[in-house]
Amino acid sequence: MDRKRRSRRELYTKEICACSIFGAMNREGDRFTGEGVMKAIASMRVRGNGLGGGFAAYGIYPDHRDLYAFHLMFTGPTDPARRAAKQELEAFLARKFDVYFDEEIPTDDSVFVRDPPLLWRYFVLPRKEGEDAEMTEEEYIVREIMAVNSKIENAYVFSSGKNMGCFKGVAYPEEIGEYFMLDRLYRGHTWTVHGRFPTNTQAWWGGAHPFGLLDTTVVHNGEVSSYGTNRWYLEMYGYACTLQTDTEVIAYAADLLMRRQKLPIEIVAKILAPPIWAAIDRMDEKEKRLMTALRMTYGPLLMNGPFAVIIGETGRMIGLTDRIRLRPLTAATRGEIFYISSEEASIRLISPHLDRVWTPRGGEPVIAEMKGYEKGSEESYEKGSEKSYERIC
Amino acid sequence: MRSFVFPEFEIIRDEERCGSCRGCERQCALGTHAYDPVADRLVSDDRKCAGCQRCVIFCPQKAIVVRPSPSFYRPNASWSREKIEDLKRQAETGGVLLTGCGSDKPFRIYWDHILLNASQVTNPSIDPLREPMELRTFLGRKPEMLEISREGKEVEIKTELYPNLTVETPILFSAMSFGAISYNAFKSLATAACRSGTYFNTGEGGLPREMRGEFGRCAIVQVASGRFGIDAEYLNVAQAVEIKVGQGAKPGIGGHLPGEKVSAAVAETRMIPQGTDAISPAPHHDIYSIEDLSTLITALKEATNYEKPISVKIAAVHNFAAIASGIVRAGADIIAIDGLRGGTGAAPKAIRDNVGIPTELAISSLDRRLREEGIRNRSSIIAAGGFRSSSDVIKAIALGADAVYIGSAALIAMGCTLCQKCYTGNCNWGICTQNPRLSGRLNVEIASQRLSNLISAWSHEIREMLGGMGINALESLRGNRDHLRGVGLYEWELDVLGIKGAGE
Amino acid sequence: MAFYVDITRCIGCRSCEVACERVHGGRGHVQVHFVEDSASVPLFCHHCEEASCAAACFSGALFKEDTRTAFDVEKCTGCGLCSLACPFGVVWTDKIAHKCDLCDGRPEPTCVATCPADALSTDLDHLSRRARSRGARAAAQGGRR
Amino acid sequence: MIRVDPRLCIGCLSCSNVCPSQNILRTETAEERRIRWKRCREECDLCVELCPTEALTLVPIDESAPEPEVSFPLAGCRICGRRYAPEPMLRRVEAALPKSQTSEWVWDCPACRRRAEAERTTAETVAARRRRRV
Repeated sequence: MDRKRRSRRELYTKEICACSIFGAMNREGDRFTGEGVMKAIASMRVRGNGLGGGFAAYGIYPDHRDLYAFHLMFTGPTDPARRAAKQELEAFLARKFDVYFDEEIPTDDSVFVRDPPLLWRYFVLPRKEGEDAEMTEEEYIVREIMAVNSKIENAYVFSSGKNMGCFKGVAYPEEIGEYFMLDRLYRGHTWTVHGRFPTNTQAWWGGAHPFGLLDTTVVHNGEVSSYGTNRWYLEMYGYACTLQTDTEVIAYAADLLMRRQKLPIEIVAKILAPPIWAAIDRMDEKEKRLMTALRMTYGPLLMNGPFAVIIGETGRMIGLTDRIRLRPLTAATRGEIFYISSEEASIRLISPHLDRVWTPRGGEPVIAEMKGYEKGSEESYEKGSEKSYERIC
Repeated sequence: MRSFVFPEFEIIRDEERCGSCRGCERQCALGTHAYDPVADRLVSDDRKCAGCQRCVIFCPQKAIVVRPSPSFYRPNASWSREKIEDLKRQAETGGVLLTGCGSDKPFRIYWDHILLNASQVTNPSIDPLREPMELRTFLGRKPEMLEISREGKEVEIKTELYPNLTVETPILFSAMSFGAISYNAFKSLATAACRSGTYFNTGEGGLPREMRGEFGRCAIVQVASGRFGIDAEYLNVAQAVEIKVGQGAKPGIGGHLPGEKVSAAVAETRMIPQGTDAISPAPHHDIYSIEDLSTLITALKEATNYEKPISVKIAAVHNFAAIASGIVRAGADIIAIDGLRGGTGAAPKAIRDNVGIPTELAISSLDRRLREEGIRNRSSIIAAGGFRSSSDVIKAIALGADAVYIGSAALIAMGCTLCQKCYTGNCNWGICTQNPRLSGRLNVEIASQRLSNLISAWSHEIREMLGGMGINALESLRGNRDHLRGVGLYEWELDVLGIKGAGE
Repeated sequence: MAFYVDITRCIGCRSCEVACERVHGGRGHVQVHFVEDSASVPLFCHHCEEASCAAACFSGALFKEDTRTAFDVEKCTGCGLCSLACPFGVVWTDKIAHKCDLCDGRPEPTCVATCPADALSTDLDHLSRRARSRGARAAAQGGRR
Repeated sequence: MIRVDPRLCIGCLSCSNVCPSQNILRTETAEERRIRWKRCREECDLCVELCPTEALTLVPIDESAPEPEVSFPLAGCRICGRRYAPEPMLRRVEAALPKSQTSEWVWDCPACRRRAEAERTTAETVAARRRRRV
């Protein structure tokens, strides 16, 4: 069936999966290798089945901190098909971006992974011309990434932030870590990891998590039953959902709400996982009005069904579960290190003595921020501290 | 002139059981049954029977059976009995054939070809008896985004919100005017709507003055081409105003309430002389284009101080999605679409059975159109026409409707048996009549109880189905075609509905 | 239309009662009343001009139609108000009111057609003519009128 | 079921007559007339529609409500003393009579009215026959 017809019937296939997630951040901004997180995620091997794993690492490209790092994946049945996709992509990039530097992403070929695609990274700056000059850089990049992912066959941008990168593929996450040599080549201040258990066997590299747009990445354990609704709402705002995963819509929703609409994270959490009406009806007038307005306006972005996510940003890491808390999430601190994980045991494995361990309540975000983190209007945050927000008004 | 038409029904009375109580005689306003005092038995005239089954239900001895008459013309695939009899009736009367209720023609009912999803393993289903399950819905324009300012922990919404209707369950009562239906039926709808946290629509007959105080808070008032019963108070006492452009049962034509049904109370409410025909013209004579509609929408918003959402009701016809998109751009906060099987109190049979498109396809294409244009959140969609059960409702919502209007279903809850004789004004069930003797049969307290029971039953079923899908808020199902699959549908139908085939 | 009775001719045979009952399914509207043993009189509905039965009827089953007091059996509920309102006690109720309908649909009330003594008539002139001729005959025989 | 306003009911038995389900029971003794509405589940409304005084209302079934019952002592005939009708019915008839008529005869039973009428109309004949006999 041709593509046009598919889109008309919206014959999207959504992949269903369960997963392990893990995140670690050094709130002082000190960088560390991926070795620890690889060990932690490996301990949750039973939560995955080897059909997907991935990492998002922040602070790994200090030499190119001002350039957008695009990680590209060229899939396709044969090598020539991948090369052709690469050529098409590079022609596209040449039209829209200034490419400062590009290279193949180094991999350790002694690690066995199934059917690896051609992986390449480009360090670019947007070249906005004509009417596009009015757009912000971020808008421009999002639009062009959407164009690549939906129009250029076999080419997928799977990482596009500054001074950060996603690494993912079809294998157990610790194998992916070894394949990309994360324990040797990269040092980051924030790491999020994902081990995947899809129920279908046709796993593909693009479908692995984390999913990222600009510097926002999402690792996600769950199944969003509201996928269709979320998707149509996001499509109205120009997001092309091409990767067929729940995680993608969460990432786009986070992008829409946090980056484009500049809503603070507690508000975004209340949009993705709002309190129930019975609770809202008991709130005081002002809070009730706010919650009602949020649910009224952003009803289609309510993420329904079980999920636990870790949203990563430069300098910030957010953990969130669905509103009736159907998937596990544990947070912990040890000194300046902040952990979020599916299981407490995995944190204890790499850091046996913790200062504090707790289980956040359903729908209430846990937020870790780096010292000196400033973004948008959120200066009022208490710097470098973790909070579990009971109420936000 | 002698009628050459067979009686439609055959009345069979079990003489052994019949106790000559004459209940049937008193129940039938059409004079079908008569008591013969000499023989001390009841006799029936099949010709007068409309098949409303009132006598059958109320016969204490269960002695009566009314069934379709077995008489037949020579079987003919082209000339069905209905076609032959319609033709004969026209030969006898020389007039337009009128009928009531929604179309009964065997057009494909897509609801019956759509299946719902349920959770297994990867996604836990939710038990609605133990977990909250939310059906609350807002109808009206939503902002593109909320702008929020923060001062420490103080959060303020800077975006101005548009007025919205809040319904506790996505089921509203469709427009049925006082005049078309009896006062008691009208009041039953109003009472049930208020009790169930939903809304009733006044239709084009105005809102009787004494009902305004109590029932204004759950009323949607209609402004239609006849402009009956409209004053400033009427507009302001309600929670929303609906401009009726078209009706699913009779797209493109107006309405006609015969003078016999214009009783003193109807006359006062509609602001017309008693006993005169109330004729709603086919078009609004001040709307000849989309910009005229825009003017009327603005005028109504002015009249209601921008505090009420304005709805526009159109019939689903061939190119309606484009028109609806224009209507949204003209400022409508709610689009009500009435599909092919929408009901009516009186409509020419030829129009009812031949004009329009099915609601299911209409919802899907309207939702898609508004999404493609990026204006879906500027307007809510209320779908109407042929909703028979909670599963129809939930499928409509998954296809993209925000809520549904039920008309026939509500009438059936009150006792209607869809005998299609609404236009005669002799409704034995006291619903579609202004005869005080007949309308008195409909007890407001009992009928409203039946209606709120219906709403509560459907809401419970919707909660069950939602829970099965692992969804605990209705807004997460809206437009979520992922949860629908078609069976027995052609490729083009799946395309229009935007759903996959079962197993795909 | 009303009944006129020539009491002097009534022979108390009760044929009118029987005829009426036959026509009205066993529930007659005429009662022949005997005063001592010297006179008999059939009691009929008078179709009063100001019918108190119609005034008392709430359901509209009894109503004045031209000169007669008509009865619509469809509307009757058998409440019995009419029988209490009849000054002559000729309307009675037994689940339904029973009242003279002048044998609606027949050319002549059955009781009139039946009376063997020709005591009944619906035509006042008939009676008065007869009374006049009786007077004339008596006068011719030299007797008192 | 049916709710009865005992202040309005006149005991005419219309409801009982029209009830197809025989749910309105009547008991009549020489002294009084008693009517009982069974807790009926029908919503046929006929008794409500056909009550001359609008004393009845159809209300949703309530198992705990008592079955309504009213009783009327029968008024006695002025002449023969036989008790023949509930007093409220007679009052209603009296009120309904055309103003031009006298109304005290209402308090006579129909049998006495017939006798009176018969005696009145035959008075002359009877007198004449008596004379002849004498």
